[in-house]
Amino acid sequence: MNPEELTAWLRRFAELVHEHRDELTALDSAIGDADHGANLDRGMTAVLAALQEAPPADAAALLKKTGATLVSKVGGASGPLYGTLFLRMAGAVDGGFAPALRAGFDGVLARGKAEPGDKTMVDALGPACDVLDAGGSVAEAAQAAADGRDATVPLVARKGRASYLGERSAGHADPGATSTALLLRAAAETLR
Amino acid sequence: MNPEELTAWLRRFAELVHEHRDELTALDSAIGDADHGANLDRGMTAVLAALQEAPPADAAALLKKTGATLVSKVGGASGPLYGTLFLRMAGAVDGGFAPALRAGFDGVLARGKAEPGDKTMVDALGPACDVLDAGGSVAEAAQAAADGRDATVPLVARKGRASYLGERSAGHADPGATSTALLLRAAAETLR
Amino acid sequence: MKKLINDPADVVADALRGMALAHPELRVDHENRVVFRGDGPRQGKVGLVSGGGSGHEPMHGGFVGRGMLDAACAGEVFTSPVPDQVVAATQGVDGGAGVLHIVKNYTGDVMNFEMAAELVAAESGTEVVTVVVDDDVAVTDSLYTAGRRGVGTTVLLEKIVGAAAEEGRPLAEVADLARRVDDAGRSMGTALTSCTVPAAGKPTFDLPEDQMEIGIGIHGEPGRRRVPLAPAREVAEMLVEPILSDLSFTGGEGVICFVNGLGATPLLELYVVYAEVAALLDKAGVAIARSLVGPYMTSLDMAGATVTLLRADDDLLRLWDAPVVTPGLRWGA
Amino acid sequence: MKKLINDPADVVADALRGMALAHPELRVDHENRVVFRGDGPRQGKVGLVSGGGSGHEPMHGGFVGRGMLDAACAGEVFTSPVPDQVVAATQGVDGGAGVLHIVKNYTGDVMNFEMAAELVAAESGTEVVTVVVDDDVAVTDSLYTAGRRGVGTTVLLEKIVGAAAEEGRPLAEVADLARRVDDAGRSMGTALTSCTVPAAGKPTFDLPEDQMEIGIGIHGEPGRRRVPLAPAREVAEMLVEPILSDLSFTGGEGVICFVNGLGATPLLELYVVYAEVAALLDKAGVAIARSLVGPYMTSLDMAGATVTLLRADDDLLRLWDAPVVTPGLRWGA
Ligand SMILES: Nc1ncnc2c1ncn2[C@@H]1O[C@H](COP(=O)(O)OP(=O)(O)O)[C@@H](O)[C@H]1O
Ligand SMILES: Nc1ncnc2c1ncn2[C@@H]1O[C@H](COP(=O)(O)OP(=O)(O)O)[C@@H](O)[C@H]1O
Ligand SMILES: [Mg+2]
Ligand SMILES: [Mg+2]
Ligand SMILES: [Mg+2]
Ligand SMILES: [Mg+2]
Repeated sequence: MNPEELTAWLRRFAELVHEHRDELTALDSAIGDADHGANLDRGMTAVLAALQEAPPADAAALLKKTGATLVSKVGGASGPLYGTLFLRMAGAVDGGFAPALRAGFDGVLARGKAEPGDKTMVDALGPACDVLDAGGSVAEAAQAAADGRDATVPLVARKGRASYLGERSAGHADPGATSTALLLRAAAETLR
Repeated sequence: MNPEELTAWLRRFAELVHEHRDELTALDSAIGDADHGANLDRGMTAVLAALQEAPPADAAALLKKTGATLVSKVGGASGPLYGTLFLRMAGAVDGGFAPALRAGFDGVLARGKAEPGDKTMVDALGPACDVLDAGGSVAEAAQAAADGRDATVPLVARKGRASYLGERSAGHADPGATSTALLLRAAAETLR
Repeated sequence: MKKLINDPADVVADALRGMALAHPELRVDHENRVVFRGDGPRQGKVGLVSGGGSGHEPMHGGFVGRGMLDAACAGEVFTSPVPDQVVAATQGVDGGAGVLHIVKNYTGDVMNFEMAAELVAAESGTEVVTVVVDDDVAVTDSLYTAGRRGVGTTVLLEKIVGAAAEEGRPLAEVADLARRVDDAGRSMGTALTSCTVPAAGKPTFDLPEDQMEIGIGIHGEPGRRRVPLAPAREVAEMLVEPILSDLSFTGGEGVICFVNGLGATPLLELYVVYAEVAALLDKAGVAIARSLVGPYMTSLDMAGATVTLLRADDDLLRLWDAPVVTPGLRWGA
Repeated sequence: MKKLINDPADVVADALRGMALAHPELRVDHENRVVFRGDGPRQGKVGLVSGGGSGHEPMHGGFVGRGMLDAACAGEVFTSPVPDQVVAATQGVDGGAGVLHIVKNYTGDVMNFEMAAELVAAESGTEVVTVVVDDDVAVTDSLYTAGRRGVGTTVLLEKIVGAAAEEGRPLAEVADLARRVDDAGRSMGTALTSCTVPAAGKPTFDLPEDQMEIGIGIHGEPGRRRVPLAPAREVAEMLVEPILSDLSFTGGEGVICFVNGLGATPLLELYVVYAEVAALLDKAGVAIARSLVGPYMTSLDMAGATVTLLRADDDLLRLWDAPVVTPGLRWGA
């Protein structure tokens, strides 16, 4: 993968996050603490600024910078998780998008210790990785992520702050799964 | 005057205050601190209890007990003012209602140092005293008090906490003038 | 009305019970609703008595203790205490050196304390001097009004004068000092919301989502004017400017700068306001010698803040720094 | 949204400026948003670092000072600080005796502090031990959740462990003590209103005029259940009962009883609640050894309160009574 297409992906993701900022915050208001939209918007704004300021030479450096920026600008649960996702992708990007995303996903699992069905971003990221590993297209992976997000609606959260709500967390999409679906949608729109 | 008719007057006043408690509080909310209804209701409830517990033998003792009870149960501006009104009435009740009320009024003026037109209870009490002194009936005095209350509406307050509002105090009846109009109305309904 | 209370009629009694239980070093006379120092009366020390309507906590009961008040009378919510309470407080703190009444300038407070002083004079030999605090520049001070309200300066005055009384200074000197502090202090406040008097059950006034009141007092009254909601930077200006133009604060030892929360405004916001106030004072050449930021004089659940500036000299600063041990203000011991 | 702030994006930076100006005895690293003791790092003393999202003031920055924290990291509102901040704080308090991280149990806080500890371990020889506070009985503690939230016990723990560190106790002992305090503390909270995150601009949830939430945390989240508004007496029961049935508090030296305001609840109401809590504890045979009543751990402008009980022994009480000199908690000096 070349830095240009990754930059296009990140740009598009930043755009989508900004557009959906209020929606992400509203979802996080329902079952969390109302900051997910602000968190990711702040993080991706910082990422674009960092990439602009000193454009990394290769894909790995670019992903590393993205991950590091998110870790140091976002905070909360999504900072370390999205940060780890990109940092781990950097180490596997030579193999292409699918293995990179899988490596990132493994990082998210290791960092957050969530399991599928816990009503987290894992529920959007996991299905997307599975589609890509099975040879599916990025567009199909994005659809899987969107379906994964939708599937979080009825779930009772078992990780993150939504878990404090117990049964009351059911009936709302998970904010992190929703932003992850945007991440994959941005990929489908920018990567081949 | 005999204690029975004074008791009937105070009972009726207590009733009217209780009925108009929310209205007095609403008036005090507009230009004061929203406690005039509660203050007088608490005070007159205590007065009735005190009179019930140990019915005073004569009119002077009854008025004194009423004033003392108001002083020690109401607080705020209305406690000392209504208290003084009744305490001073006690000293002049031998001459009848008119001179007693005038003496009470003088006490209010001495205690509060308000002048007519300052938008206080003085503006209801003064006209009532004038009517009685001129030989008018208690009913006529009550009407004068009510008119005095109405006349406070356009005034800009110069005494009490309504004065802090400056021009904004205009357009509302004064709570103390309103309760004083009730005091005279109770008199009209119970005294000959 | 959303409040963590029982019957609205019992709120003062209930809160005093809680206060007594939480602060065993105080002695609470529940019948008279007076909070006393547990170790008083102190022989030879001027007794300091204050009080007022409830709903301003920690003022005044929370300022009872070593180096501050000897007793505080708790009236009904927003209703000044009755004379009986003040008499009980005065007698209870009398250590033979006289008693100072610290009264905020509200008609009710002034009259009730006045009647109490008359009763004390008639009944006992206790010498009582009264000092009235009137520092709110929102109120035009003229012959045709009840005069300025007593607000934030009261807190600073009770601390400073409390330290002087603790030193054993005589009544006349303590009273002079109190007047000097009152003369040197000015305040101005703003409200973002009204507050709800428990017995009234609903907010004293309505304030639309995009409006604020400037020049409010501490009893939920509307202020002098209503303005569109503004950033803290501009709000600070609306509060500081009238204070600075009322009294010169430049030169000398600087000021004690007090940014006070009115009950429902969190400390996070008070620090934001403090930063803006400090910037304005810096620009005006006024040095901040000491500061106090927090909800020390509240107005029930009103959202908003008041700013108080007190022109300080070395004597006042030394008294400000002296130890104080009360539930609401504590340092040096 | 009615707040005394400037741009919502600047609220944390603005408040830190105000804090630095109001408390010259602290040193604020504005770039990293870390509040340090002005007299640190202290050689040979274990450094105590805490932090979390902003919006809980005075926690944590207001608890920095002698006898409590050495540094506090201020995250965005309700967003845990980033690892860089924690690294800067850790390095800044390192006096050669190691550093204790006091972390409230939220996924974000735990992960960010964890990453910081990894970075510190990789970069320097500073020994870091982490203690996670999880005391909220509203959250079912099981293998299938993120575990209990860290709430009110955090304040008590920072005070007690701060005193132990001040005494020069070694890191392992200080960390053990912290775990012991966490084990002995339990909390439960209620909200009468939601709160408004500045960047979100509107209340996190709607709560009808006649309803309240039981089992809330300190981030404006709804609680475990919604119930009709109840008198303080019944609310106290809903808070105290789950605490008492989770851990035995009878016998021994009694408890430290902490009634905390969530930001928009005035002290008057907190004392009413305290009176009810004390009555319930008395009935349950639980002695109150010490108490703390006030807004020490807030949730922006949320109206409500939390109750924390900490089972105390002589050692803990001695450490509780030891001097503490911070903007938020101060006594003995
Ligand atoms: N342990 C976890 N593993 C994976 N994802 C998680 C975990 N905990 C939380 N998340 C994700 O983080 C999202 C919340 O992010 P954000 O609101 O930015 O942080 P915070 O919860 O700290 O406020 C959740 O919606 C969820 O998808
Ligand atoms: N100086 C005064 N002289 C006469 N009446 C006064 C004076 N000050 C206030 N009042 C009366 O008292 C009324 C307010 O009483 P109340 O609300 O019970 O006390 P407070 O103003 O202390 O809250 C006013 O409406 C006014 O009529
Ligand atoms: Mg969140
Ligand atoms: Mg009133
Ligand atoms: Mg009043
Ligand atoms: Mg958060």
